[in-house]
Amino acid sequence: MAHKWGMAIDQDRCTGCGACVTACHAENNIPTVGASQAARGRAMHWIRVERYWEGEFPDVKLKFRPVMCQQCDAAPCEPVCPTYASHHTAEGLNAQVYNRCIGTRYCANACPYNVRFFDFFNPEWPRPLDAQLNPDVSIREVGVMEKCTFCVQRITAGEIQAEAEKRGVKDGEIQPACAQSCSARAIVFGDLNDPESAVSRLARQERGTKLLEELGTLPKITYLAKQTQA
Amino acid sequence: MSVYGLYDNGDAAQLAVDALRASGVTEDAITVISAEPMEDYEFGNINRRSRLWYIASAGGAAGCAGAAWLTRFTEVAWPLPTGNMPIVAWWPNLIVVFEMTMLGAILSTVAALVVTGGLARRRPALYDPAVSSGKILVGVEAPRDRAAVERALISAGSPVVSR
Amino acid sequence: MDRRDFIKLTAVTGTSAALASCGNPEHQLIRFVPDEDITPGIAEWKPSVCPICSAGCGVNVRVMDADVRTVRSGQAGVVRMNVAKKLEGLPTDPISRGGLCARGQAAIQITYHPDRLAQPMKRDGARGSGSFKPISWDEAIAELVSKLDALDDRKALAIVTRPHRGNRDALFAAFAQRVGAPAPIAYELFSDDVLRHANAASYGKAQLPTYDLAKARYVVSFGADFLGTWGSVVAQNAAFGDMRQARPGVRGKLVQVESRMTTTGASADEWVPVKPGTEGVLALALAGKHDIADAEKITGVPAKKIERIAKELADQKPAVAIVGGPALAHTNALFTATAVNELNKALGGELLGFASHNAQLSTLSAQPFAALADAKLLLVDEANPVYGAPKAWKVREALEKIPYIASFSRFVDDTTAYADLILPDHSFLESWTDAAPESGSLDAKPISAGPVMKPIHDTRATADVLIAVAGKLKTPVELPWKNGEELAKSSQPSTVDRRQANPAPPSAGRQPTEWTDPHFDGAASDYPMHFLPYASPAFGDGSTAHLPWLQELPDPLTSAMWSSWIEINPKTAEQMGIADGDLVDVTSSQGTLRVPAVVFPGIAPDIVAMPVGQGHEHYTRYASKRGANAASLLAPVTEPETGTLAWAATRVKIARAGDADGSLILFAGEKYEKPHDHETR
Amino acid sequence: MSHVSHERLTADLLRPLEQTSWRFYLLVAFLGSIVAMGLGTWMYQMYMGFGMTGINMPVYWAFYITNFVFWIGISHAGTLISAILRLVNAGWRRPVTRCAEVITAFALMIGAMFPIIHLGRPWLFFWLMPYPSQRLIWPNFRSPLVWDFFAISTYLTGSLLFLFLPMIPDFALIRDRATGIRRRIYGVLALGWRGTTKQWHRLETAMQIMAIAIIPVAVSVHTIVSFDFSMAPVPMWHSTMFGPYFVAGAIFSGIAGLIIAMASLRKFLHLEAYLHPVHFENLGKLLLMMSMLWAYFIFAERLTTWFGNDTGEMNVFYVTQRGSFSPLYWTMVVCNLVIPFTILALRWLRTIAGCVVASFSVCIGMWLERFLIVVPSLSHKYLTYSWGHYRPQPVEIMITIATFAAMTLLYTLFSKFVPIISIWELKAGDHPSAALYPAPMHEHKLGETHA
Repeated sequence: MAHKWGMAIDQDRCTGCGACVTACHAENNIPTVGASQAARGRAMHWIRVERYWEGEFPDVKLKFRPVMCQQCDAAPCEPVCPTYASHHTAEGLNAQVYNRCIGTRYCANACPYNVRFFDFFNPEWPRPLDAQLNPDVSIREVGVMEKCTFCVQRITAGEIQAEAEKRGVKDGEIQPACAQSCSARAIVFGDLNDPESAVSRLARQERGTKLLEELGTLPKITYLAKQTQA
Repeated sequence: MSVYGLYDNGDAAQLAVDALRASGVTEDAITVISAEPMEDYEFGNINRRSRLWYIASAGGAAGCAGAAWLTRFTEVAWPLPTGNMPIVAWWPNLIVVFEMTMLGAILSTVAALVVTGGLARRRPALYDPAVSSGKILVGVEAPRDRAAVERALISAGSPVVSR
Repeated sequence: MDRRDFIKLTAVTGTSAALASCGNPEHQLIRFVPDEDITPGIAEWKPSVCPICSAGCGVNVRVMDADVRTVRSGQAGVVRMNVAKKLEGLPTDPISRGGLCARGQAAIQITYHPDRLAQPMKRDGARGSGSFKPISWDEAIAELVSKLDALDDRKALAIVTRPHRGNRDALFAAFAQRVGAPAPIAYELFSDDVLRHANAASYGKAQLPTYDLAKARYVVSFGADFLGTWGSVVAQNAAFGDMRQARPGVRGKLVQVESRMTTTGASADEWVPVKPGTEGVLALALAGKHDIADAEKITGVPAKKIERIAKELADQKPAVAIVGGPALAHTNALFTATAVNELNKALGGELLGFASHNAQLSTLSAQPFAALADAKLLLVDEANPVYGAPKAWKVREALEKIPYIASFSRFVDDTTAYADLILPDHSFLESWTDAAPESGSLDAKPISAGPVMKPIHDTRATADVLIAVAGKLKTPVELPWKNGEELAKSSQPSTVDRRQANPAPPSAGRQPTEWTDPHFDGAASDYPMHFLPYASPAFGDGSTAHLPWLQELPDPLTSAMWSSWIEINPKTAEQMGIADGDLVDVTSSQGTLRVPAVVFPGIAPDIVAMPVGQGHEHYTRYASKRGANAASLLAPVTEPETGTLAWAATRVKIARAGDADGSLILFAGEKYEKPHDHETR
Repeated sequence: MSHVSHERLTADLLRPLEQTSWRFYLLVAFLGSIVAMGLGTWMYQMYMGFGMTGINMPVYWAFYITNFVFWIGISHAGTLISAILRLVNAGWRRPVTRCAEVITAFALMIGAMFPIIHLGRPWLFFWLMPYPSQRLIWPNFRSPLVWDFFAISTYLTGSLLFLFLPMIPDFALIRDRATGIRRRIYGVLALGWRGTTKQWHRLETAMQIMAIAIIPVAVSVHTIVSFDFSMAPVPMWHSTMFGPYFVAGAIFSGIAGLIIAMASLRKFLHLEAYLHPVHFENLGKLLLMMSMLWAYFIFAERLTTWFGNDTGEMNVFYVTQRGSFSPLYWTMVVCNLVIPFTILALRWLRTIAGCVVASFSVCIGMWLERFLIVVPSLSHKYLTYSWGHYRPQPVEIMITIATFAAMTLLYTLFSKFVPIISIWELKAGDHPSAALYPAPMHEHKLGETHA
């Protein structure tokens, strides 16, 4: 049976530390754009930890919510792309084919989650920082869109490995960089087609909600609400 | 070898045309050339009939069919799912179909105009630049009874030119 | 098509924009014979130890082959070699358990930093100018040896280091001891020594405790940002996650007591703001050892709330109390720590334990750097006191007077800029490394790991350099280890005699659990605001400010990148007409800083907070002259009995200095999820 | 028009082609240099990287798309209006149609450039065309941008032909009067036109068919432009009324553009005898009507949003109505409603000058309207943490200015080489004694509009 990769993010575990953000940069060759570009709203973080304040001092509360590409099953970003650079794969991922992207940026506008990023310039890694680049992930040139891929390179590697060993992929064997790095284990990744996988079990919890569910984008990421107790 | 006269206004031209008819020249043999359309006069309505409307509709139909084929073919040729839509998504395809239909109609109309209107042809035809300065040319190309034609044209009050 | 065009082309086709980033002189580069041990395209995983903080997380390093530009025997060229690609937590490590914090993961950029020193350097500009010229290792070592031999009194040799780095402490301690120099001055801004001293008194262990949060049903934390910047963060995050959601039907509750909301406070179920320095009273009150009504007066926490929490604590066992951070950065810190220990005893304390670890207390006095005054030669290792010490301690001035300074730093930082000689160390990935985790897990053991890759620059392991230097002295000195490998493998910090460094345990005369007022620098009349510097989640005490990933990592609470800022309560800001990004002058008895403001709902109206980490004079292209240094405002107030710096005991006044100048860079567009809820249509 | 003899008429309308003043060269040089600067700026942007613009996350569309919609909108004056006037056979159309259709042709060319200018990798724009491009993959017909390609190319083809066909007899006229190389060129353009009754009939039938075909195409084009927005689940974009809203807005700004063009032609080419105050009077009334229609649409949009009180949409509502965009928003309302309404509703203000003032105000207002549709929604999408700002950068401003220069330049050149008023149609406009011609030929004569 084909896999359907999904994720569960437990906001009750997440402490907003930002380890996932750095992990994503390290894994996916995401350039740091520098202060001046960041000031112009061009910082690239495929995953971001959204922070929302509630209430006023002294009764202040704060909520963290890691947001990355929701890998929607009815993704608004896909059909608007004139060149099929953004399309749906057999395993239900929102693929972004950099070579086919001509940079209309329409997908980014259509995305209600604002998780798509545009390369405004050719990326730079002053020597020898480039030695750290991950050879499994292609580098994006100026003028194309990029976004979270659920670490598709790790998924593929895992599947090839499993196939070579003539077995199915074990639950938890494949982990995107963010899930791997999260020490509070707030991010769980796995196969939604396997009802026994950790992610499926979490997704079934009554705490589970989808982000902007009302838009009908059918995201594959389930957010487990932060609990409060007096 | 054709014969024609140049007339100052529509009334004179009308007389000339009537005279030609009287002299037994068939309607399609009569050529009237003017710097502006002359619907106001009877002669201005000689052979109004044209198949332009049918040709346009045919062109539209062709465009429609072509678009329907193109959209469906390309979507099936490399079926890439997007946004949970069917591979062949007729709602959006209809837009392309509509535009191509209209394009077909427009292009066929123009083509028909050029062909049936005898435009963009090489062979020298019966013409006189005087038309541009307001004269109305009434004449017959290669008339069978040349004398009769000339008589008719002169009777309408114009010297006869023939070349 | 020559190579340059090829580079351009490939750059344009995007297949290697990495190459595109390099400059022109490609054609001069030669290719060295690749290392033979590489298997192209196949990744290996090798263990190592994270060097960033003293938690000592075991890390797993992904190693793969890559082209690296390097210098071999004076010739610049490209070599294909195995290099580290990514750091992950080592799943088998009891501390990291497979996880790793943002700073730990960014540590890989230390190795590949474009401004890392590639070989020994000799100063060729004015002190502090940070201009150096390269020299050879032989020259460098010879020079250091000659300077050491030239010392008529070895007591004039001072060593400044950072504490709690496993055997590296032992290395310098041993070196100092054997050459007859005073024990190294181990300084860190955010020191936990008060807690160590209190624990020495309460539990006979001068060590940070390990909390079994995973089993806890109720946790009260006094100021300790144990999920963000305090203690063994990765381990504590893992335990916290389990405490929250790992036990069906049971969810541990976290109450955070602090004056400015930290990431821990943000994750807490209940956030209890208190007056700075009064946490101890609240702890005693919760333990039933202080009158609640009085506690309300002192702490400003409603009595009802105190009663409720006390009751919940009693009902929801097992429970534990944590103390640290700003709570222990006041003049009454020892009282606060002891008070919380009392509370823990009252709670039964089965969740609090101590890892097997050789207790060490760093040398402390009210003036740790006084010794520098009459030093003739100074060795600096990984410490940056010019940046991290209060101005009043006059470190900068002292350095200017010291005739000769050698540093082992990999980068030119604020302190190294004063050095005459730099003997750059390997990165931790290129050399033997070790750690002796002090807390985080009860089964934590000292660990060591070998290099995961060959050095990419002409650097040398500091251990080997020191051993070599010691051996070359006029009267050669033998260190206990032959090389860095032996040092790393030796689990013997105990060989270091630190007893003389330990101040006497708290005198029996005075009850440490008696409420003592915190004393603050600056009269409330002139300086109406409390100034609360805090360890930046990205930069800690500033030691990782040079890593681009961390500079661009949005701050968890303010979403700021590449910036420094001061956090002001919305009401206060409104009164002073201050909006996000507006410039504010922050003035303490020590001086004035101009920084952009962040309107911050999670802070009391009479407190301003500022992250430490930016504002370096020198610290590579990414951190130099960026933002302002909060430490420079600190008054030299210390905890009287332990001598640790009371870094939260400074008062300031603030004034609006101008409109936003764009120096505050925020990633977030909005503070609230529904900003218009209050609006009437 | 009957007051003017055909000789004088021909002479007047051909004068611009026959004699050239130094002012013409000056104007062309001036406009040309601005256009050149614009193109240079675009090259610079391509060379330096798209980051030269003010575009950022999340405001991925801004000035360029605004210009795109604006120019496509302007293009709706010509062909659409002239087609309608032809179908209803309104006599006063005769001097107006051509200068209107020219606007369409050029505005469309300029507008169609922006989707290319705004691309991240413009050198690959041709992947939008329906052919198996990269890895033999055809374009995605589900994408509104591909619809744009079809709609705009159809509309452009149609409009150019619609403009060209009635020019043929005039080319023939020029051919017969001209000599040498000009004669040769215009001869080719005239396609050997003679003016036989048959040709006249074919031409007029063709024009009828074209007129019928071009109207739905014109409507579809701006509807599809609006689909670029309404297909995306973006607050205030995802609306079913965007189609008609955009079409109305397009005609609105189009008429304004037409009035400005006609007024300047009248002044600089001395066509007072052909473009009468009553033309402006009529177009002014049309503009007034569109202004009220526009007001109706924006009211419908605002009320539905306000009443529906959907969080996502209200965020945009607030920021435009009260927030950082409100100055622009209220300027738009003044320019699109207050000014044109007051000027055009009062007959004594509905002079040529008045109409021109109103038209300029409408052009500004409609540009702002497009900007306010594109930017505030993008900068205020659902997740407030990801909200952003937009500041236009020099490259965008320069290129925007250049497009206006380009429009003026093309228009100037056109009116230099082609009679800007259809000579034959004008002649055909006045008939001899009414007794002669059959009733159905009766047409709405100029001046009868209010006798």
